[in-house]
Amino acid sequence: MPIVNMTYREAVRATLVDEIERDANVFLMGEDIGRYQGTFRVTQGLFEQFKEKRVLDTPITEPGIVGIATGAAMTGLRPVVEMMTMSFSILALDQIINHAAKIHYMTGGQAKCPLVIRGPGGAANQLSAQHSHSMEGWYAHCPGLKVVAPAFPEDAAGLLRAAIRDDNPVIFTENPGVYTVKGDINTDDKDFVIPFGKAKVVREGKDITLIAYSRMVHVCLHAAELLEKDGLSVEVVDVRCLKPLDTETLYNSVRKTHRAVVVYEDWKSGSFGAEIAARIAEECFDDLDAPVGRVGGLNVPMPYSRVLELQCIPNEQDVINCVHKIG
Amino acid sequence: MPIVNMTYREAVRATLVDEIERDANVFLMGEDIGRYQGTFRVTQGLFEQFKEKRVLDTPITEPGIVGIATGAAMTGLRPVVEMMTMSFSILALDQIINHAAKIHYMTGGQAKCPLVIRGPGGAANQLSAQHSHSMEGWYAHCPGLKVVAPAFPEDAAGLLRAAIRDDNPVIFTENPGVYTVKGDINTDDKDFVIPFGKAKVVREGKDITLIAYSRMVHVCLHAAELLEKDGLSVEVVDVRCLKPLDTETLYNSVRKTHRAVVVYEDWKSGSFGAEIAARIAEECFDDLDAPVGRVGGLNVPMPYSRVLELQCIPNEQDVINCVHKIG
Amino acid sequence: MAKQANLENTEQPAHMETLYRQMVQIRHFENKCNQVYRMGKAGGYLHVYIGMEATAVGWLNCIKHGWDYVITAYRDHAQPLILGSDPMKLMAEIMGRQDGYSNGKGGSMHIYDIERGFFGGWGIVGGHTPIGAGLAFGSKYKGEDRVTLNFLGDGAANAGVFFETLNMAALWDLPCIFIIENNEFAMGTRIEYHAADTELHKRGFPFGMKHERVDGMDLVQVMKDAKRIVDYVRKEQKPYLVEVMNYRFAGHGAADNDQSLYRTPEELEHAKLRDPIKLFEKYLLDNNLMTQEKMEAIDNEIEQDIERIYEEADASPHPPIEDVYSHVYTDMEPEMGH
Amino acid sequence: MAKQANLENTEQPAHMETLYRQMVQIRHFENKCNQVYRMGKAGGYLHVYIGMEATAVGWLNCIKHGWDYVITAYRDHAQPLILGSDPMKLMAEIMGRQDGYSNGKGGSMHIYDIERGFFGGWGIVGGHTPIGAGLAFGSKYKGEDRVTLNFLGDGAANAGVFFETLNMAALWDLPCIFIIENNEFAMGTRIEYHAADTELHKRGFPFGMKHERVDGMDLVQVMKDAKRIVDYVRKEQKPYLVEVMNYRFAGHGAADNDQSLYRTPEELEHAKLRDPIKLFEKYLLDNNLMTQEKMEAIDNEIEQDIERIYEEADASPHPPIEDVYSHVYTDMEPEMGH
Ligand SMILES: Cc1ncc(C[n+]2csc(CCOP(=O)(O)OP(=O)(O)O)c2C)c(N)n1
Ligand SMILES: Cc1ncc(C[n+]2csc(CCOP(=O)(O)OP(=O)(O)O)c2C)c(N)n1
Ligand SMILES: [Mg+2]
Ligand SMILES: [Mg+2]
Repeated sequence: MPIVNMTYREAVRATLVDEIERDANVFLMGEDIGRYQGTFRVTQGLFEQFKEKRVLDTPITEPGIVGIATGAAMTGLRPVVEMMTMSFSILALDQIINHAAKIHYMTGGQAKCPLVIRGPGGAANQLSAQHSHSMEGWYAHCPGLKVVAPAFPEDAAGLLRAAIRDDNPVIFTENPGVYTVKGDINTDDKDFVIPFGKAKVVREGKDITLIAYSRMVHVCLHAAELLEKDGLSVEVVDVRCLKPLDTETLYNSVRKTHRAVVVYEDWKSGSFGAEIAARIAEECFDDLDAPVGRVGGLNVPMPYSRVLELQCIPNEQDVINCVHKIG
Repeated sequence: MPIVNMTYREAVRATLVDEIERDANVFLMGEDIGRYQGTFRVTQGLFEQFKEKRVLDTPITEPGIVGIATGAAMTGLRPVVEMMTMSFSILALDQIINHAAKIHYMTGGQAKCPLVIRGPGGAANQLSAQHSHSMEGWYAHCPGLKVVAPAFPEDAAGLLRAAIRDDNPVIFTENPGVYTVKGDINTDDKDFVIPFGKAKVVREGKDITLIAYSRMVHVCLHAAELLEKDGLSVEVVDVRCLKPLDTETLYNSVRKTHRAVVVYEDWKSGSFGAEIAARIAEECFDDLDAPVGRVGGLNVPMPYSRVLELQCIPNEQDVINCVHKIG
Repeated sequence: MAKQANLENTEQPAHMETLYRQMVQIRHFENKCNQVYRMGKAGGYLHVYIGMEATAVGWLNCIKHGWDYVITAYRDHAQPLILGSDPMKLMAEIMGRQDGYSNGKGGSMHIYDIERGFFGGWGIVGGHTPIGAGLAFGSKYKGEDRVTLNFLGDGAANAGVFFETLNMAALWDLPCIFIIENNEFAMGTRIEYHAADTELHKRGFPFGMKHERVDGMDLVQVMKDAKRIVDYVRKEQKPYLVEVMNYRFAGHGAADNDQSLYRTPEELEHAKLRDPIKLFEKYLLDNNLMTQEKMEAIDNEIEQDIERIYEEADASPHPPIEDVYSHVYTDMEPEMGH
Repeated sequence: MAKQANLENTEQPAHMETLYRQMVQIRHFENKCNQVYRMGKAGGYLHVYIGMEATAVGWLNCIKHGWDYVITAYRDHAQPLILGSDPMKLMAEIMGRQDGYSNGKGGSMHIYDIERGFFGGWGIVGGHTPIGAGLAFGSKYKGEDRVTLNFLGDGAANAGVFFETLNMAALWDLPCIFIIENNEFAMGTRIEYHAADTELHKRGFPFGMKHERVDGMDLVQVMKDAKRIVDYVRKEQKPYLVEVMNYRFAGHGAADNDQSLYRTPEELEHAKLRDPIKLFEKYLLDNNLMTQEKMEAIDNEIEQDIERIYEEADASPHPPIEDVYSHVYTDMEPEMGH
């Protein structure tokens, strides 16, 4: 087995290549993904390799792009649309949640919409208020969509492949901060698929459970190490897939540790982290020794100043503080 | 004091009239609000009374409308934009949450955006999948916005007046089902303002707290009556304002009753009701005798069939079932 | 009033009868829908095509059924009828019943018959226009010679996403015909109050897209234009923008009960002088293609037929309650319960 | 290459010097910004105006400062410089400091100087264009004779909301000049790959809006066109669409470090033959309005000035941490904490 150590970015790219090669109906479209190689370089080299038909540069018109991809998907194609950043998907929300997500239902099952929308979500580095949105919680709220937010290269590969092969619209959220995370991938396994709806215990522990997805998993893992030095045994669960949500794995962990903190980058109030916390609080009511803690992004538009921006994005210390707070 | 008994619709209309008369900078814009008198007839008669300058019919271009209103607001006007239904505001989300809501912050306080966006949110009667959205939870998630969802005519009047006089963008959600609710209004009090961020105990009780806003308050009140026949004393708290959220009133009630159920029409999973539940579960951890229950809309696109639609929208029985479930 | 057009001699009387039957069927079907709505047997928003029949009948008879694609907004009963969909399943859908095309989940605004190439049936003004271009994208990608008819209203022709779509359709040479049905009103707003320039076909100009304004009331003329343009688009595999001038005789929707807010009775009467059915009848009579008696017989037959269809649809059960969860996803159930 | 224009004899040398100083100031300021970015003293996305100077200098010198409104996208350093904003506060904002126009909350893409009529400074491509029309709506509503300059890029000229805005601006006669700066690229995508027809001024046509293409490199010509059009719009209180042909010499943003992906060095060299500063210098020399020595002196002076400005800005503290919560609302704090 040729195990290759590669970055998250490379894992996404390699999976795109595999799927383009495997299925003539798979193609990519998006802004600057072709000739310009992608703003975050995820699609680097793909235009040269597959030409315009499979790697299509578009105008900067997100609603129209998603609509065209949706129609194409209804004819049996499998478009993979890159959002340069997920913040720009806000422009296409009507197309995504009010059209693509509802087609199967409104047609009573006559039509399918195998569409993937992927791109970096969340804050990068001083991209300011309009470019730093975490959108995954909104998508996870919408029936008809599946939503994944992997934290590791291997999960990115397995879940992206699942997304492209899925017959439903799937939101695949990356994060600028995870692109350089490295991991081992078996590049020979062209059918390596991770099924949706399976959370993963990425670190075992017995005193408290940290629950996160995407980049915040890494923050939690680091916080867990630091907390261990204080004598706390911390379990970390990577949600991986927000919709469908694997509550069983979460509940099982909480039933073991009796304490939980949910960590996410999105604005703290009204995010999907609240949903996770509410479910745990409800379903594990008798198992909990402390209230379910939450660590989220500050409830403010993202400021430009790096000093202020760093205030907004949850870090290890914020997680540790919350762990201590809930006691 | 000339107390007039009027409908919610009339209360909204009367307040619009008052504010247009009071402040030359206040004007209305929206689709079919003028010559056609408004799809839900909220603006009936206003075009004749105030003419095109103050009651402006627009093309069906929600993003552009909100953008123009935002620019106008930055010059000191106070636009009140009607969304024919809040479902259509999805098209304007980028303008609302990524522009209007962030102006004050991005300008470091240099500019203000006194903008009101109002209209019916939620399901009416068989409007199907694309026209039945509850948007208030999404707006309440966004820093920079204030969000109100009154259930009674008097609250509609007092909170709409507050919204129009507010220097921040305010989302004012009505609901097709509350337009005919009646209540008493003192029409002489041209400065009747209800401050934002005050929830209201609309029925006192001691065994359990039902928490809701907009039309679901009425469902809860009815459920409370039915539960009382079973010997349960039910308190109902009308949230009224989602952002800012008056958690103190909620917590006080829960600390008294030791049980809570949050009721909302929005899709159950990932809604703002989860936020309310999560906060109560966290802050009232030691006060709760049972997990915080939630009753929300089914997690499906709204079906057309009335039989199916009625399945989706929470009703009295759903509330009662949840009350019994949490025990 | 425009001079009436003449079809070529090669047109067959049999075909004429089919066309006539379609026109009359739509009229009766839509009248029945309005009645069904008033009876409380249909709900929500319901929009009929009365007065606009010649547009859909003309255009949809110039494409290859079962091969070409058709998409439109919520005023969507006529198109599937012409494409050969089962009127009973259509009526059942409008009544929210189990035997409807979407088993009652779509309703009047969301009719689909994908097998016959009818892709809906959409409620967001302008929202389906990129999806229609996407259908054309799909057929072009696969190297098929399909044409997509992408209908929208004059009100929808202001929507931003429509312009984005025109640009991409022209940029990528998508075989899509954008058909703006200019019926002079967007709900209760006259075109003068919603469009800065009321010649809507001009919207093709900035994208170098062929564009023109044509008549939508005189079926014979409609078919001449439609045939020419469909042939062009099929052959060239390039987009085209057409503004079809028609008029709706009914209210915006079944719930629009005060038309005096946006038009005078005289205006409506004047428009009815060009009632597409009357115009076509005159053509058939003038050219000895059909007798008055035959027309009356057809009219009666169809009217009764629609009654039977309605009865059948009304006998269809409401969807079973557990259906509410099916078809959210192709392969899994959503989270259940309140 | 276009023939160079001549200004009327009435133009004063003093004014010429102001213009020249602005051109040079922008160039040096922007070079410094790129350097500051490379030094890691600015972050995020930062887009300079190098090569495009004549457009903003020309247009903004034809409006009434402190009265008329200006709005643009994220390539927004030049406009406030011309309007008389404090370059130090500008640089401080770009560096995310307390003394910046938004106290470090906006950054390079979100510059505002509302007092001087500069309304930003926006990051969503096309997103600010209706807001600009709204400024014009505001002034018209109040009966003021202001004009709004609404700048956007060639890439933004495809955005749906821009077309919606054109329609409403024309429908309501808003005194707004839409200025499409066609610099031939949207980030790394050539205009041929993003616009079906590259004559972007045609986008005014479907709305009956006056529209034309003008030069954006030759300052003297720019000012002639700008003056004519601004006067028209102020007087008629109607919108206008202008496509200004210019070119950016720098990368799309400070982080764009592989321009070979979208243009050849030859293409860039060719474009630089019409460097707006060189063109203007030639004009000044040819017409004996300024000497070479004077130009060099000004250039040196400004370069040093920018250094000083940078030093001052760099001395400005980072915003205090508690500032993160201020200005979310005008009158209350958001919910605090993680
Ligand atoms: C985005 C959006 N805004 C508003 C509406 C409400 N609405 C439904 S139909 C309609 C009028 C559309 O007019 P037009 O496009 O001319 O089509 P017609 O009804 O004449 O066929 C409006 C405003 C909607 N469905 N979608
Ligand atoms: C809605 C949206 N999509 C994508 C982007 C990313 N983006 C920023 S600038 C840009 C190119 C815009 O080009 P143009 O409008 O020509 O302006 P220029 O940079 O040439 O001044 C892109 C794609 C964005 N900011 N907003
Ligand atoms: Mg119309
Ligand atoms: Mg450009």
